[in-house]
Amino acid sequence: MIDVQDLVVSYGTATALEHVTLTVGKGEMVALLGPNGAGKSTLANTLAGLIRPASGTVRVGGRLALIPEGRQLFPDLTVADNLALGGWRSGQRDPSPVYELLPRLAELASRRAGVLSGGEQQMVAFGRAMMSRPDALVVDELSLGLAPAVTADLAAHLAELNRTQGLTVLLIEQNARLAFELCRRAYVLESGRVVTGGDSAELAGDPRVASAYLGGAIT
Amino acid sequence: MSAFLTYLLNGLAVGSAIALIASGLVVIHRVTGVVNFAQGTFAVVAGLCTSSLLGLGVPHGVSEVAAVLAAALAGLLTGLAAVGRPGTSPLSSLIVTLGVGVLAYAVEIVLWGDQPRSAPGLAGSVTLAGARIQTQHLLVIGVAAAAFALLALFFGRTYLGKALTACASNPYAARVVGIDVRRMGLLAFALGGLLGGIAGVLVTPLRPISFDTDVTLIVNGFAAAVFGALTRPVVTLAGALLLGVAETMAAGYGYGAHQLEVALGLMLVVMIVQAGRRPAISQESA
Amino acid sequence: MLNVSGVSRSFGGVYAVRDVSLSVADGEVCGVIGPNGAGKSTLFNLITGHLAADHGRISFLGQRVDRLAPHRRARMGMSIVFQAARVFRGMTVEENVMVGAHGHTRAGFAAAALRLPRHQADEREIAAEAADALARVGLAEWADRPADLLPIGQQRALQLARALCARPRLLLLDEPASGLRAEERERLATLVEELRAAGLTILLIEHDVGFVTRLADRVVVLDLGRVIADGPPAEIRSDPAVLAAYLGQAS
Amino acid sequence: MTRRLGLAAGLLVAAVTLALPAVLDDSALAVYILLGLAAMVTVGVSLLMGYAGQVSLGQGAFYAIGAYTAALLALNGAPPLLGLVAAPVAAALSALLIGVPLLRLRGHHLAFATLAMQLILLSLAGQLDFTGGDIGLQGIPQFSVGAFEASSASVYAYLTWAGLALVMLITHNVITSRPGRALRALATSEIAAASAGIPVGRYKLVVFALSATFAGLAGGIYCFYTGYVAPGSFPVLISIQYIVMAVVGGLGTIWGAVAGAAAITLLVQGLDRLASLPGMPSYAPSVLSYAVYALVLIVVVLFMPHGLVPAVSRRLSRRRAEVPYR
Repeated sequence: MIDVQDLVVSYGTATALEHVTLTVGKGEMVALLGPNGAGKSTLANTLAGLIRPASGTVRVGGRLALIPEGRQLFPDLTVADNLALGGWRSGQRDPSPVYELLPRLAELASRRAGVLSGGEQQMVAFGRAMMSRPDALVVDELSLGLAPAVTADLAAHLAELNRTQGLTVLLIEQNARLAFELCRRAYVLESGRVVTGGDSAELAGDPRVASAYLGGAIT
Repeated sequence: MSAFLTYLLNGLAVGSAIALIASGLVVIHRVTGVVNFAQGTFAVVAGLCTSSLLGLGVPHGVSEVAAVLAAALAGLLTGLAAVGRPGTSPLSSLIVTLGVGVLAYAVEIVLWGDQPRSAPGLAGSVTLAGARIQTQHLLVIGVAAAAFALLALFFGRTYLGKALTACASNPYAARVVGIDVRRMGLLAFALGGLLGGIAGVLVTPLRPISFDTDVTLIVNGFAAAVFGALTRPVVTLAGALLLGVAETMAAGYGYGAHQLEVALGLMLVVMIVQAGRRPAISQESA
Repeated sequence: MLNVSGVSRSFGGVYAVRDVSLSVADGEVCGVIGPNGAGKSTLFNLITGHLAADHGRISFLGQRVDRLAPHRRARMGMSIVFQAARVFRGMTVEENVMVGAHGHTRAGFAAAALRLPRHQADEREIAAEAADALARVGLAEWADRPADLLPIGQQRALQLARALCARPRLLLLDEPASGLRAEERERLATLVEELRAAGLTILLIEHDVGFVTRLADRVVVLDLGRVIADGPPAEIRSDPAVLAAYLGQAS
Repeated sequence: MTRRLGLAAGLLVAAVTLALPAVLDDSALAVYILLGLAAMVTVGVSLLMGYAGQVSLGQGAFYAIGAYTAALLALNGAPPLLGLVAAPVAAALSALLIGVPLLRLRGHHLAFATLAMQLILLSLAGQLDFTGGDIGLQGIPQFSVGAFEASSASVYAYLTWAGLALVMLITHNVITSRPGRALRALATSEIAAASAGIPVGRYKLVVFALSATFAGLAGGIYCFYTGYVAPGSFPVLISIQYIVMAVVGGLGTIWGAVAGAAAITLLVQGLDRLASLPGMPSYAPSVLSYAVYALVLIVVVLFMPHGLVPAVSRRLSRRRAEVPYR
C-alpha cells in the first residue's frame, strides 16, 4: 500500500532523510519510532505529497490522508467546517459518516476548533482525515500532549478502523509503548536514517531501543 | 445640525468607497499574506473602462459590469505576477504589485491618455431629515453595504469561501487536506480586483479619474486596511468610515486644506495607541 | 539570587500563572517542570521581562526587577537560552555570539562610525570572549558559518554560547532539550553539568522530567499555573500530587 | 588575494568617480549629481531596512526636511555652509521626534505610518507661508565657503560624491561593529536582542535618525544645486523609488544601494532620451519609462530576489573558487 524506496529529502543544503526504505502492506498497521528531529514529520509530509523528494520513490496504492503533527486544524473555523474541508479531495462535504464514527464530534460541530481541548482537537484532526475516505492513514504523533486516557480512546478507534475496514495505518510516534501495543511491526528512524526495524516484540526487547524509547518516563 | 448630518452622510459615502478598496486589500492579504499596492489600479482601470464604454454608447449597467470584470481580470493578472511563482516572499510580492501598478500607468496612458475622465452616474439628490445628499452618494453607501454583506456570506457560508479562509487560517493544513493554496491566492487577487473595480465604477461619477488617481485611493484604502490589521473586515470597514467622515468633516468645517492631515493623523494616533496595548512577545512569533 | 513571590498573570480572564513563588539560591540548579499548558512559558516570560505580571514581585540580586525592561534585566546578568531557535539570521555564528557581549561593552554609534579607540578596545574584548564561549560549547570550527544554516542542536549550543558571552549571573534555559536527538541531549546535559561545576546559577524550565531530575538540585513542579511541589528530585519523583498531574499526561 | 582585489576595485571606482566630473557635460553632470544624491538616501534606506529590518515608506520626507532647512537658512542670510550642516542635523532631530511614537509600530503599520508622515509634511509645506506654499522657495544662493563660490556643476558633483563616500564609510563602520551587530540582531528578533542586553527601542530610534541624517544631507546639497525647493520635488513616489533602488541593488549591502541607485537613475534617464527622439509620439517619454521601469523591477525581484550586487558577487566568487580545481 505504502512503498518507499531509497528516499532522500533535503532542505537547501541540509539533508533530512537519507536513503529511507520502508513498506506498509495493505491493511497493515506499522509504527515509525524516533526522537525529535529524526525526520519523522518530513517523511509524513513527503508521503502526503507536500514535500518533493530529492531522489528515490514513494508509491501509495490508493488515497492517503495525513493527520499532521500538532493537529493543524483551522482554528477560526467550526468543527463542522474543519470536517467539511477534509472532504476537499473526495468531494464529500457532509460530515455525518464521521459523526457516526466519532459521535463526540457531532456534539462539538458548531464550536470553533481553536477553543477545543487537545484531545478534542486530535479527534477533529482524525475526523477531518477520515472525510477524504482514505485507504491509508499516516498519523504523526497521535499522543503528543494528550492524556493517556484520550490517547487510548483514539488508538482504539484507529485499531477498530483497521480491523473492520482494512484501513492501512502508518503510526509515527515517540511513545514507544503505545506504538508497540498497537502495531505488530515497527521501524526506528534516527538522524534521517532507518536504523532498525522489525517485529514489535523483538524491538521492545532490544536493549538499545528500550533505553532510548522506553526509559525516561516517570514511573 | 442639518449641515452636520450632510457632512456625516457624505463622509459615510466617501468612507464606503474607501472601504471597498480596503476590503480588496484585506481579502488578498488574508489569503496570501501580500500587501497589494496595485489595489488602487483596479479602481482606476474600472473607472476608465466605464467612461469609455459609456462613451461608445454601451448602456448603463452593461458598461459598469464589464468594467468591474475587467478589473477582476487585472486582479488575476496581478496575482499571477505577484504570487504565481512559487517561493516568492511577501516582500518581493509587494514590490511586484508596485511594479504592476507602474506598468499599468503605461498601458492606461496609451489607451486613455493622461487627462482625467469622468462618467455619468445617478443624477439628482435626496433630502433626508433636512440634509441634502446626492443620489450617487447613497448608491455608494448601498453598494458598499451590500458588498460587505455578500463578502461575509461568501466567507462565512460557502464551501469555497471557507476554503479561502482556511488558506489564511492555516496554509499548511490547507495543503494537507488538498487545497491548492496558490490557486486560492489567484482567486483572492481576482476577488480583490472585483472589489477595487466596484469602487472605481462608483467613484468615477463623483470625481474624475486619471491614471495616477490610484495613489490617493491606495493611501486611503491602506490606512483603513492597516487599521483592521489587514485581516479584520469589520474593523477595516469601521476604519474606512471613520476616515471618510473625518475627511469630510474637516473639509466641511473649514479645514478643507487640512483634510488629509486630520484624517491620517487620526489613523496614526489610533494605531499607536493600539500598538501600545499589545505586549511585544505576542507580536513576534519565533 | 532570584526571588519570585506571589506572581500572577492572566490572559482574557484565565490565569496562566497564579500566585507562584519560587527562589533560586546562589550556585544552585533549579528545575521547573510541568505538563504542557502548566504555565512554564508564561513564568519564563515574566521572569525575563517579556511579559508584565498582574500581581506579585520579582527580585534579582536583591533588587526588585519586575518593572524593568528585558534588556535591563539582561544587563544585570540574566542570560537566556530560548526554546525557539532565536538565532540572528544573516549573521555568522561568531557574530551571533558577539551580540551576547553587548550588555557589558559600551562603544556606541559614534565610537563605531569614527573608529575611536574605545571601539577598537571593545571589539578586541568581544572577539576574545566570543572565541572563548564558542570553544566552551564546541562550536569553534563553525565560527564563520551562517548561523541560520546550523542544525537545531547546534543552534541551541549557539544560543548557550551567546548567553555565556554575556557573563551571566543567572542562566535561564527554556526547554533546552526539546527537539534534540539523544546524543545532542546528552552533550547538552554534560555542558550544563560543567557549568554547574563552575558555580553558575541555573534555572532550567523543561518538559522532559528525566532531563531535569538528572541535572537539578531542586525541582519546582507547576500544574495549571500553580506550584504543586517544590523539593529535591528524589522527593518530587514520589510526590503523589506530581504523579497525578503527570500521569494524566503521556510522556 | 580577495582583499587586494577589493582594494584595486575601490581605487578604480574612486579614480573614475573623481575623473568623471571633468569630462561630463552639464546635462550628464546633472544626472551624475542626482544619482549620487539618490545613492546617499538609498544607503540610509538599506541600513534601515536591510540591516535593522525597519521599513520606511517616507524617506523622502527627510530629504525634504534637509532641503527646506538649508534653503530657509540660506534665504535668511545664514552662510550656506551652516545651511549644509544644519540640513542633516534638522533631519536627524525630526526623525528622533517623529520616531518616538512611530517606531512603536511594526511591519505594515510602520510602513503606513511613515508614508502618512510624508504626506502630512508635504501637505503642510504646501500650505504654510514660511515654506512658500505650493510654489516653494526660490532664488536660493549658490553654495559657498568663505570667498569660494560653487559656480559650476562639477563642484556640486564633487560635493555630492564626497558626501556619498562619507555616508558609505559611516555605514560600513557602523554595521561592522558592536552597534551594527545589535541592529542586525534586532532585525531578526527583538525579543532575543533585548535579552542580550540591547535597548531595542533606543537602537531603532538611533538608526532611524541616522538614515534620516543621510537623506537630510542629500536634501541640503540638492537645494543649493537646483536653487529652489517645492513640495512637488518630493512626491511620495520618490520614497518608494528609494526602496526600489535598495531592493534592486540588494538589501543589506552598501554597494547594492549605490548600484541600485545608479541602475534605476541611468535607466530612467536613458529612457527619457530614447523617448524624446524625433518621431516618437508625445506620450512616449512617460509610457516608455513607466513600462520599462516596471518590467525591470518585476523581473529583478522575481528572478534575482537578493538584488544585483549579491547576484553578481556570488557568480564572481563561484568562478574564483572553481579555478584551483581546473
